[in-house]
Amino acid sequence: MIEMQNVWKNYPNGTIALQGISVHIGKSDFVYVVGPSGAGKSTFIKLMYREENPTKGEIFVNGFNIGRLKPRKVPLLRRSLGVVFQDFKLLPRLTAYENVAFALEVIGAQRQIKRRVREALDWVGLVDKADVLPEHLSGGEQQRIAIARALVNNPTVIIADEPTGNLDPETSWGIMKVFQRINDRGTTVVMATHNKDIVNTLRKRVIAIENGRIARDEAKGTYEYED
Amino acid sequence: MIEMQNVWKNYPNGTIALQGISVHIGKSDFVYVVGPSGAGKSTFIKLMYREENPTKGEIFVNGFNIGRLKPRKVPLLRRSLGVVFQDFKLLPRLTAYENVAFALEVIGAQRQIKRRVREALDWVGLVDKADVLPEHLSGGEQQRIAIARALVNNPTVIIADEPTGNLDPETSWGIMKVFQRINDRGTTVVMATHNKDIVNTLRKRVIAIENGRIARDEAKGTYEYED
Amino acid sequence: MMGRHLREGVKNLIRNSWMSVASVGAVAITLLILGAALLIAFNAQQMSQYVAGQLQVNVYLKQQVTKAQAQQIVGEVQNMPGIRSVQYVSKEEGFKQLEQMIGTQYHDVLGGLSQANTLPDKLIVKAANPQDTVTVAKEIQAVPGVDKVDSGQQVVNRLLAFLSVLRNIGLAFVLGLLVTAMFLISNTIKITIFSRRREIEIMKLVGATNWFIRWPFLTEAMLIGFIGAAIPFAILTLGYRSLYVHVGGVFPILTFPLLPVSAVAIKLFGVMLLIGLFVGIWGGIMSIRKFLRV
Amino acid sequence: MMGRHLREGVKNLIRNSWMSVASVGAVAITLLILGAALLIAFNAQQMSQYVAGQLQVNVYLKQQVTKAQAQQIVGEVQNMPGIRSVQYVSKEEGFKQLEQMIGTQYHDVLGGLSQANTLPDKLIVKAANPQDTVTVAKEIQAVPGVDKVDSGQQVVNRLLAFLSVLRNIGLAFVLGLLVTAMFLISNTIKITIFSRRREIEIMKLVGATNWFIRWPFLTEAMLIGFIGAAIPFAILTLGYRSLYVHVGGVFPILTFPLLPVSAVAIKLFGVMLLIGLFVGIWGGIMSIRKFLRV
Ligand SMILES: Nc1ncnc2c1ncn2[C@@H]1O[C@H](COP(=O)(O)OP(=O)(O)OP(=O)(O)O)[C@@H](O)[C@H]1O
Ligand SMILES: Nc1ncnc2c1ncn2[C@@H]1O[C@H](COP(=O)(O)OP(=O)(O)OP(=O)(O)O)[C@@H](O)[C@H]1O
Ligand SMILES: [Mg+2]
Ligand SMILES: [Mg+2]
Repeated sequence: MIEMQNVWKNYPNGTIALQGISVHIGKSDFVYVVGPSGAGKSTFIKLMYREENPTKGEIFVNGFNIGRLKPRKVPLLRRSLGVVFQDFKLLPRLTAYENVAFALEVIGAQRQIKRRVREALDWVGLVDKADVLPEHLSGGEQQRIAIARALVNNPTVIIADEPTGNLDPETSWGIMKVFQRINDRGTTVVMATHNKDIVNTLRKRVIAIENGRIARDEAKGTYEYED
Repeated sequence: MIEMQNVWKNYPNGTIALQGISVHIGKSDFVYVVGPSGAGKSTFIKLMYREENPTKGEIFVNGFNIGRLKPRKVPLLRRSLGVVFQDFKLLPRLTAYENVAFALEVIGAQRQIKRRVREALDWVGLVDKADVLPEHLSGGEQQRIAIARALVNNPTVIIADEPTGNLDPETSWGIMKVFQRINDRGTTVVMATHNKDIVNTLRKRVIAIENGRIARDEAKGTYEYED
Repeated sequence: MMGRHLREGVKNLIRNSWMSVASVGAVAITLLILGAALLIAFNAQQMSQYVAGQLQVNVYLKQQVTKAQAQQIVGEVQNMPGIRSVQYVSKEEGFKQLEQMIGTQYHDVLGGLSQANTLPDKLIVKAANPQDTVTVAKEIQAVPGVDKVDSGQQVVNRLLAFLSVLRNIGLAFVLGLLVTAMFLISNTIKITIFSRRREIEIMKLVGATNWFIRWPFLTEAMLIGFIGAAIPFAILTLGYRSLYVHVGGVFPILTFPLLPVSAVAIKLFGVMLLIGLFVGIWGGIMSIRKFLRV
Repeated sequence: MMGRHLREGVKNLIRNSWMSVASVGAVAITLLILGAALLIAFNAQQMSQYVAGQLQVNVYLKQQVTKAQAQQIVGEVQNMPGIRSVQYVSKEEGFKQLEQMIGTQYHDVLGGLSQANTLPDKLIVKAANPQDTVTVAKEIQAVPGVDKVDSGQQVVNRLLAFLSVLRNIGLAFVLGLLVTAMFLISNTIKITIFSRRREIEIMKLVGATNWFIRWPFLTEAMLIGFIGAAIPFAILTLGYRSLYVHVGGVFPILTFPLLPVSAVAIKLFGVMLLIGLFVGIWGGIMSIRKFLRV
């Protein structure tokens, strides 16, 4: 599914965000990416859907060679993924419903859009906020719409960047149950998180990134960052 | 310091976010505001710095009568507060340093701007990111710049909306230490949060909001939302 | 799929109402000025044709030619190719016309001249095509009984030169306005799209293809262009119609005929719609391009 | 404090380079067209003054007046108030001028007229103020030895009417352009500010006063207006100067003098700067207002 070989990322302003990352994430794996603020988790994730291009190294995602991907093919890569962005990235002029439906319209889906969007909104508990614009939603509600959008078109890989950062523990566990269910159906889940409770309770593989390097990669790992 | 009497907030789209909130927060109190996603925490906080106007009820903050405040006086209210917004609200065209300095320039401070901004950046551990634009910072780094901006002009009240949502536990505790220190100097701290660890460890007054009502108000309270 | 894009375009236009009004306003007022200039230019061109149509050849007959012979010559000239009209002016009529032409300033001077002064008989000949005036004059010279032929070559040339200078200034101005209009419209579209670059980036990140993103923007740009062209077109056509009716189809002072409304309206509509629509779309495509590289 | 606002304005202009170029471009090209129209209008006004300055009164002296008496009358008229110049034209000169004036078309007709035909002596008088031409003519009528006075009242009136129609069309067009320029510039500033409404809201939420927010925007708008006025001013002045030098200061065909560069440049600069700067600022103030209500 996802394969990285000695990947480096230098940003134009000189920051070296990743320094030689090699990792293999198989089909229907469930992976937590943890690490301190500014360690490189988001960069690691952005490379997977080609928001950023690697400076060095090879990346394969769902059979696409990220470094050599033609611009025309990028939408195909992204449609095979479901991405929850750290800053949500909702379209401000579209309602909650329309934002979720957008991910289906993009792939040319015509039938059952209504049913599938309702279903996704139901997973995140926001059916009654369907017709509200993002700026009129609370922070956690916006985050849940972003999650619904990532799930709606049954992608083979879910990539989520701190999907519970703005959610209370109860709601967070609701979301984790959805992720678990989808993972059980064979979907790969990659999730950057700071939530020690979740990582230590719902035990999965943990990749710890520190200073742009993989510091730890454990199956059924723990958060391991104590105060 | 902060006084609310039977405050209601109906948003124009019909959502009733607050239904009769009465609360008193005294000088140098430290208050956690907790509650599920969409409960009304941010609305409660937005009323304090008059981003939103109450539909009904009286609010007094630092001696300002929020409901009757003349538009000309609003900047004076806001300058007496330090606010950390849930969505950061950094100025995109200004560097980290300039964003923090802006809060000082606004109050007409001329002297020692450099020293004070450096100091605030030091509290949040981002001195070396001073000259970076917000879009080139990680999520957690942006959040810490927002915190530094709220602290820099020594306000009498700090209002923070989920200030640790994008931070790892270690960094979060660093921020909490800064809040504690400032609170010890007599600054009032009001902080909406989902972080059960912090609330249950650093015991303070807890106001729980559910469905727009105060469900619980305890000195040295706990988070009390178990999964 | 086209249905979705059209729907989205209209929706954006409405939800984004403040910006839409500003854009439509900019396009409309630009095209209003351009349209007004075009109206004047069309009429000026028509005027120059009208004036050129007034060009004539004066044919002076020999003194010994009788009235009967003169009539014969008229017939002969009339049958030559490329002639539109021949008008016979006798000695006596000629004197009256001279008096009039000399006008007020020197009028009394002619008072001393007797009508007995022998003016020759004259034919006023117009060529079917004003440009052929000089050629026609040469051919008539060969007709027997003709003394002198005056095609007013100097006057013709001076007049045509003057008209061409006028036309060039007008053309330069209209072209300048045209370029301005195109620049301003594509600029407005550019700024509109610039203010929505984040949305474009988000769509790209969610897996939209470039054309999926472009179409709603282009329908929107097209609508802006269309409305922005329709408004000034309506204003100008109605304004011109009421002017036309008011002055009775003839421009006062200069007393030359105005172009009828229908003739002007079609050209105007074509030019304005073309600019409004296609510059809008072109500007849209060019400026979206920058933000699609995500 | 002003220092900070100026610094911030310049900084914004530079960091926001894409939008700045678009705004300056829109202002510049709008003012370029307006400026070109103004240049033509200034010269047209100058032309109409020049033509009006050609107005003259023809004074015909009685037949019996001798050359010596004529000189006396010239002196007398010259001493009257409101007279700019008096020119004496003898019978002989008068005949030559008549020949010339009648021109090519009727030239040969005059061939039969002998110079012996008694034309009167003539004075050509110009009023200091062209509008006074008719009044002056009446006063001269009273001078002994004067036979007839022809102020060409009809010609004067027709000419003045024609010029006023031309002036009105030109004025309407320039005014239209002016309004357009003002609308487009304030619209551009509006859109620029609209695309930064979130920033304004954030500043407001952090405790900035309205003026603290406005000033950097206004300096920026002022700079956009200034640069957007300076560019077309430079282009027009240089272009006009080279035209002026090229044609030797006289408009060809019409042979009337062009306004010197220096006289035009100041007016042009004034109008363009005024519009660029103040419309920019005004548009800025009006459109910021919407977003300050936070
Ligand atoms: N501007 C707005 N217009 C209309 N409704 C709003 C607006 N802002 C918030 N709401 C609604 O008001 C309710 C309370 O929102 P609020 O932002 O106060 O929640 P919150 O407690 O901060 O939630 P979270 O933990 O998710 O940030 C929610 O149902 C939300 O959808
Ligand atoms: N676009 C960018 N340009 C330059 N530097 C960047 C950019 N994005 C991130 N960085 C820098 O790269 C480093 C890693 O950033 P990244 O966003 O990957 O961190 P993160 O692990 O996601 O942190 P957080 O938990 O705070 O979100 C940080 O030092 C950050 O400042
Ligand atoms: Mg991150
Ligand atoms: Mg909130």
